Amino acid sequence: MTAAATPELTLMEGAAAIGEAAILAGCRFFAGYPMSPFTPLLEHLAEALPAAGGTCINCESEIEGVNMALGAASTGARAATGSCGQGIALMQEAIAEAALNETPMVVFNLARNQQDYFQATRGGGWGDYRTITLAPKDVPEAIEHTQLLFHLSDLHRAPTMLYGDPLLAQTRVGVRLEKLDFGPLPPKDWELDGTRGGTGQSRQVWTWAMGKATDPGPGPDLHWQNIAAKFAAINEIEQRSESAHCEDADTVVVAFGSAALFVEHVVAELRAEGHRVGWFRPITLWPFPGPALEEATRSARRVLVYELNGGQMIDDVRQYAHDRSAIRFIGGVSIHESGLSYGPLLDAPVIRERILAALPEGDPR
Amino acid sequence: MTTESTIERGPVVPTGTAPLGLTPVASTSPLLLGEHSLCPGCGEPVALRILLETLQELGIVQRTIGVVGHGCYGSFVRIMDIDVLQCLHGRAPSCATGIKRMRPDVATFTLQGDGDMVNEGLQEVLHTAARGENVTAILLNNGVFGDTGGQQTATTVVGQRTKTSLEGRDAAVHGHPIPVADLVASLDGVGYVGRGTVGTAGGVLRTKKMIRTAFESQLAGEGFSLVEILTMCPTGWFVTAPQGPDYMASSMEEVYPLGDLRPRTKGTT
Amino acid sequence: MSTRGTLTIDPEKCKGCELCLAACPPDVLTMSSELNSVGYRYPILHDGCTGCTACSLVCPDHVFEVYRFPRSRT
Amino acid sequence: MQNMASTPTDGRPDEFAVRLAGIGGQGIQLIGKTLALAATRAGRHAMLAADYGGEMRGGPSNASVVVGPPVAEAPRLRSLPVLPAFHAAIVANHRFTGVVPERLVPGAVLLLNSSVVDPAGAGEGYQVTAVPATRLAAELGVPQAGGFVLLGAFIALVPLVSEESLVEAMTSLLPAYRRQHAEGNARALRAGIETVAGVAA
Repeated sequence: MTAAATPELTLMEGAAAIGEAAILAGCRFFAGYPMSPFTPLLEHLAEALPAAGGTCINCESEIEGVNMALGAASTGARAATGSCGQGIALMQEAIAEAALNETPMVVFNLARNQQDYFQATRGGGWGDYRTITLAPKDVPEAIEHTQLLFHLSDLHRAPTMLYGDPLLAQTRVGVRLEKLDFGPLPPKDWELDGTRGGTGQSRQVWTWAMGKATDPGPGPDLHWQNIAAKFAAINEIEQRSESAHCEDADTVVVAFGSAALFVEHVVAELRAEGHRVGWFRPITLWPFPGPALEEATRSARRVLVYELNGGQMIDDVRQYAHDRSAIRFIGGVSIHESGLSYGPLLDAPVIRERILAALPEGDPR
Repeated sequence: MTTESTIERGPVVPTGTAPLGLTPVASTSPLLLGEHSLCPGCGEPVALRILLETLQELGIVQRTIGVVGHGCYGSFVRIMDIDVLQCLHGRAPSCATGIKRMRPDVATFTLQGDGDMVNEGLQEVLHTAARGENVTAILLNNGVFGDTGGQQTATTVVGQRTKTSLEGRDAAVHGHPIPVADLVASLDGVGYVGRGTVGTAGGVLRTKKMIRTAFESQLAGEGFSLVEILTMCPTGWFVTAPQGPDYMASSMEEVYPLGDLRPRTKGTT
Repeated sequence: MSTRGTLTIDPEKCKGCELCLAACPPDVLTMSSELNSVGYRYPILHDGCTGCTACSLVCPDHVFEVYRFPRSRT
Repeated sequence: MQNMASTPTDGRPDEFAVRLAGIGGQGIQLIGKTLALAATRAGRHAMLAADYGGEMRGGPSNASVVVGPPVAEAPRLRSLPVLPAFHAAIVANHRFTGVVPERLVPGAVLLLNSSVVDPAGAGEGYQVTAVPATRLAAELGVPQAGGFVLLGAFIALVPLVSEESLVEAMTSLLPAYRRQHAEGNARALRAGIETVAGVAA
């Protein structure tokens, strides 16, 4: 082995790669509270963000962290926060607040144990809001999604969420860190910079959007109608998904995040053995790629939903699958003994067995 | 690591079986149902043991409810033979308030770390104290989030290295530590506040006495009581287990002096 | 050094933290050269224990039980 | 159901999977990172999937390392972060995994830290090598470097990467406040190689 060839790839832990991607995207504020497996992202940014001219705060709790990020974002800076499980639950109030006062920021949800699909897509905040949520299946895609989310946040003036998990956070792989450009963005003519006092043109960031006495705003009724209409429009244009082998598939397996990586691996193997199986993966958890799923399951007699929870995404699959009676749940709750990661269900041989068990006898004919 | 000491020592004494006819003057608490899984040299199991011994000596084991926060000490919930509510991170004093209001005759205590009490739940402990709730809070202070690998907390002392302050806590960047016991001691509604350490045998004995005083204050209805216990976390401090007590004394005890911060006024300490 | 007490030591519970060595007033505890089943060295007792319980006070892993000999035996 | 790998006896599979098993504090994660980084810097696809619980010292600490083909020869690794098969295993401590970790293919290389693990428990069907890593590291005056003794022994058995690339990777992985261990770790690595290769210094 001669001197190391110039390595085209850099070995990075998923959480660190996400941190670097956020810096590449221009993130200059991050606040977070330690909670496994999200903690390595906080640790990486605590070191790397100040070096990039930004600020990283190891905050006193998740409620303060998300509100620090909201404050930073209201000045026009690209800001982010993150956590998982209970920590994301504590942040719901502020995520809804940011949706309704139109403050862009990115929330990194590096979930643990169960796949918190409901929490990410239904949220627990208040008012008519949704949260654009991208769920990468591996570290390279997480690097792309992180930068895309900062773009979508600014484009739609709304908080967005990266949905990751313990495998994504803790696995190290060789990656390429490249800055991505997603095109032009509207100017931040709403940002607070403290210079408009006394001019009669002073600004406000406020969910009620009452404006100023001299320049009244739409007020809560009209403003929240506009927000609802905004999310309805986002629902149409920001759907993303991926699928393979579905054209002639009589069985389609639906999964998201790291779980989809395993399903992809197993389906490729079953295809090689002659089974007519395909897979479908929502990349955006919200907006859910309903029409694409309907198309992908057109020829399917069996739609197998594989999730690591008691069955959550299956609710959306039921809304859109071509034939609802074909839907079967093959996932389940499966927790690592430490209570910090996935359990034995996330394993290729187990998934293979569950798919085969759902196929008719003698498949392939 | 120990170097081979040069002191001339007597012969090795067998320690496999107990001497016949003698009862031990010190042994494992019967209220421990199993082993904890914490790091070598951790101070938290020592704090747990003297807490359980105090409940036993006060004869209130069947009249006690514990409320445990989130941290390495979470592994005690499984092994302490006491009625326990495992509550959410930082919320123990609030849950303890609800418990004590419903069962005023039951001794109620919280078991929390510095991350739990001084980061996530600072609001809870200050309001519970100011309300004069008749509960006892036990704070295990090791200056790091041990459970997630050693990040900085609100009680990390200036200059201390952690995973989120790798060059040592810098007040200009990370702010100053919060001496929560002193804050609580300044509030009306408080019956007793003490701060002890488990770094030395003498420290363990004095801390155990503080725990007893706190529970006596609670049982006498004198309001909120708090015992802050400095505990070693060699893993989080980037030191070896034997270095834990000395490191703690030189770093934390300088910022958090030991003793009764708020002696009992009504009863006798 | 008069021996006024003794210990039982459970090597399997020990995690090799050595806190007991520094705490022992008569300094009669040293670490074994053998390893327990997990791979940790554990304390061994030399003559001169006073039964003062310092080791059991600081031990995080309940390795010690302390006994005191009746006065007449010294 | 293999991760597309044949057994190691008839030549190494293109994606070679190693299971590292031990307890927190033995350096399992560091030697896993070192091996994966050395392979990446040699222009190969590599992956380290960490598998540990809450405790940092004394708790279970396992890792899976995959050393794959040169980046030019494949777009990405096929292996999943949870592997169905391992072609080798390094067992620094058997408390949580037993002497033979799960999913070790027949004929796999099984390297045991005989200071703690009893080689007799390995049974037949594997290429077993026993190295008293904990004792060797203590004798070298670097008690915390037992993991690198094992890593050195491993690459002598399965030359996935060079000793030089491992030393360089290890050194770059150590944070500033631990850099003083680099020299000792390198000596431990060399000692590991020599115990297996039987080559005097």
